[in-house]
Amino acid sequence: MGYKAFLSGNEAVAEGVRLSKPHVIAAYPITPQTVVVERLAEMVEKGSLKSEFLHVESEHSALSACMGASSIGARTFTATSSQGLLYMAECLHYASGGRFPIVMMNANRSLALPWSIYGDHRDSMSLLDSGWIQVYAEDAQESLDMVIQSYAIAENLKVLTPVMLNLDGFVLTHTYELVDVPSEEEVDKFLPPFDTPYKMDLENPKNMGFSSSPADNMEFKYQQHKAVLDARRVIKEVDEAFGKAFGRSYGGLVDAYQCEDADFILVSLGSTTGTVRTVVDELREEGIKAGLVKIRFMRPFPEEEIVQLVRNTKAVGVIDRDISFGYEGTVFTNVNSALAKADLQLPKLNFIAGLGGRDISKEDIREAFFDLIEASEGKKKERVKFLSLGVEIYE
Amino acid sequence: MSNGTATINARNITDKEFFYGHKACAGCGGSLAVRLILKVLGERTFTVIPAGCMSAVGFIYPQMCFLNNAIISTFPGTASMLSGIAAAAKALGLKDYHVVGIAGDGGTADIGLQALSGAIDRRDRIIYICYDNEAYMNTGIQKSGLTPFGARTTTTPAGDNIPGTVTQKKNMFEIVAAHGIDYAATASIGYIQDFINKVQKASRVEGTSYIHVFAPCPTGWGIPEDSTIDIAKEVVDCGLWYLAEFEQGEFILNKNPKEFSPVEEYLKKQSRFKHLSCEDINTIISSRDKKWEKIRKAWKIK
Amino acid sequence: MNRPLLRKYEKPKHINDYPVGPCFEAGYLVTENSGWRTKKPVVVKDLCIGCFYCYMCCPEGVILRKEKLIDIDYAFCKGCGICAKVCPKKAINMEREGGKDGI
Amino acid sequence: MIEIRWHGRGGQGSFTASKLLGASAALYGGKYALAFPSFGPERRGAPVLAFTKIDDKKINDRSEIKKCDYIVVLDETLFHESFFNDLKDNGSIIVNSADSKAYSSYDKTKIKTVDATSIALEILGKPITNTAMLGALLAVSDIVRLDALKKGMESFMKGSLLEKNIEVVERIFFRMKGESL
Repeated sequence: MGYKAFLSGNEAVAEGVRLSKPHVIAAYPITPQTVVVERLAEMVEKGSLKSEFLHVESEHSALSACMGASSIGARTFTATSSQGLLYMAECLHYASGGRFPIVMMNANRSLALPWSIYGDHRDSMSLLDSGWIQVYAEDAQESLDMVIQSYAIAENLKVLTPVMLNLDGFVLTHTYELVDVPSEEEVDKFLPPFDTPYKMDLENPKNMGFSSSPADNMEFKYQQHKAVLDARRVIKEVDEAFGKAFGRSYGGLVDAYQCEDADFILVSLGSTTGTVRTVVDELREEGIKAGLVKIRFMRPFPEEEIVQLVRNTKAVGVIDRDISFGYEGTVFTNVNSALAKADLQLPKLNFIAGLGGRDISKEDIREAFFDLIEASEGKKKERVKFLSLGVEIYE
Repeated sequence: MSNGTATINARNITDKEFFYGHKACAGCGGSLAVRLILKVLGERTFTVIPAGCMSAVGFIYPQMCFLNNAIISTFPGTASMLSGIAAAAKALGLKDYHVVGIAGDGGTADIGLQALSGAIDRRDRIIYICYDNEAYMNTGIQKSGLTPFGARTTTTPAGDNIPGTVTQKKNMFEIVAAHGIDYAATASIGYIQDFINKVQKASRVEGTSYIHVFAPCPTGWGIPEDSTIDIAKEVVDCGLWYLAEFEQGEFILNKNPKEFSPVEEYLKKQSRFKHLSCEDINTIISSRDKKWEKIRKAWKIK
Repeated sequence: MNRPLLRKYEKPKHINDYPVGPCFEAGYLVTENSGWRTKKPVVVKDLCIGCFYCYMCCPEGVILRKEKLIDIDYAFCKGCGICAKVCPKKAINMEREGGKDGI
Repeated sequence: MIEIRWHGRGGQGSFTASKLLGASAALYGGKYALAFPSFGPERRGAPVLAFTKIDDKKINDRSEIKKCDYIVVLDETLFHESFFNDLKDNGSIIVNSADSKAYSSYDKTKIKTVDATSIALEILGKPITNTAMLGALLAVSDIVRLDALKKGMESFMKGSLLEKNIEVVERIFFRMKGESL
């Protein structure tokens, strides 16, 4: 039987990994991911997790080792954050192109310079195009559950694409909360052992990771694109099956809260979503029809789902813990593109918040909703607004 | 992971070829090294080759030139990918196999050094072989950390101001040995029996092993394509390369020439050294002599 | 089978005919290397003592051990001439393709 | 929602206290809880903060605590008058101090002192005051029942360490309950 535990996001991920039984774990420590690898090392030491644990000398090597292990059919896990994620950038593209179904936890953390160990999404967003499936968890329970789901998604033979599970640094990785930890038997039943014909095999040798000339290369890239598109259906199926097995499901690519009749919708991802939920409740009590769209997967991007959810609202806002300097937040770019393709004409505002670990308060979220209300009334608002800047910025 | 106990030689080595139909330049020393390594290790071998000449000539879809399992790694990731395969093979309970990486001088001494150091530190059960052709050949003959003093490359052009490469070759063998590695050796494709003996020995090591094999590149060195073996022998005979091993914390010299063949003759055969002055050649000779003085004093001589 | 056979390759017509990711059958050869050659090695059978040194030195692996003698897989020989150069008995001649003598 | 802020120095166990409280409330008190440290590098001796949020329903709001129900000060040197501004209307501060007179000028309904260090030294032999202050918080707040806290402690400690810390908690809890009775 499963049990209840009071765990941090990092520890919940470690429990999810233990239950998923990877053959090989290779990781390099970096704040705020470290607790995950510490817990996994403890589990291996105790024998509750029978994995080969590789103490690699860099993040590049961590992912490279996972690719090696995956290439002979092993289930693998790694975890990183921020500078480490960027250090393995080459391997990220390599792993998706190699179709290695690796699962990696990324503790979302700001990028230098200036140095910061605190949370934002600039690390994962800057690697949105690395070909990985990207999922963002809201709380510790979802973090644990999504480790297990991520293996089921990544290893599906229609997908065979690595999955990056993102947890907001500190706000999620270091916060303790109540978590249902499923039993090994339950997880074994849900997640069968990894089995693939596309591996190096002593009885059936393969050449892998090869070159291809311009005459074929684009076809391989098309396959990769199709696999991530196909993942949309697999993600929903896995989530439904998970719901049946464990009594918890998350809605697939997106989750919606109070959107049915909402006049004003904020789109957010990760742990910020919890704060938005709270504000939506408060505003509803005040008579304002607020709603929330939680993007769970940035790749594949839930464009149809978002269009459906916001179709009848008066204004849409997107909260980004990221900024593409000189333009706008990356989530906003994606949402805006989806709405434009669907010819949805409505005010769309981008709120940049929480960069470098700046707290995203309920007041910030209220401010965003009130900007949406004003925009829907025809008032001109900044299209890209930095929330809670501590200084004047007007010239 | 057995190879039997008998020494492998020209008569009893397997008929099977594991690196066939590749598109390396005619007379390529690196491709001969790969071919011989795989003939010694056999079909139950996982081979990792980083981006570089051997991967560029061996795996161009749909022409797959490795008959055993083989994969291209990232340029810096030869050793780390090997570690991953070795760990997975253990976790999956595979039996009787080898895990070998074959990387060039740049892939080993420059961009891949960090991963190699990590693998040796972990004592991962892998064989790492550096085929040294003394420059980045796949990209068109640029200087690497193993390009010797004096050599002209496309990034160390020789002219009135600079005599080609001004740095000394990194001492990979001793860098690796300094890790306390289980087994390391130097070799040359000019001394084939010695080389395959060492590969065979490496295959029986319980931890990490490293072999640094000198493998000339006719294209990059400006030598006729039929003289690869001769030049690889001559470099040992003139003392600019040596055949040695590192085992149980001890350096062992395998071949101690009574007399060296003339260094000038070795250099003059290669267009990459054509420009060297007498002074440059004297610099090379005196650093050779210094090295050998040290070797003969400190190493066990077999 | 000691060496892979040359196969006829047909370019895939449907995306599903491509391998899934860069993962393909080992030892799959679709082109020869014979065209790389200007000269080819020819063995003088009377001189060959079957020491197999040329066999060991060939970067292509195209020399075949036959009882005491050798044979050459000309489909994949690039004509580098290493075999001729290293032969202790000078039992291999490099001959111009098309029948003319070598230098 | 009950929101608690813990002040201590690195090594004194303020985060452990916030976690023990959260775990006891969530696992044995039928409530929901979040417990988190002041985010950042851990440095022994440096001032640190920890937070506990407790509620009857799932807590979604992960933003920082602005107004507290309780501020627990493990190390007296960290107390600052400005803490009163961080309290909710009915909120209060609990300070570890052997000198209650030093705080007599403040509103008595808003601040309590307790000599946790003496009790910790007597029972644990070390000036680690986190469990003592936890006992004090329980005595003034009734956030979780004493037996729930004891169960919570069992999941984090073992053997004589557990026994001694339970003794610390009970000693201070009953002493303070006695005072207020």
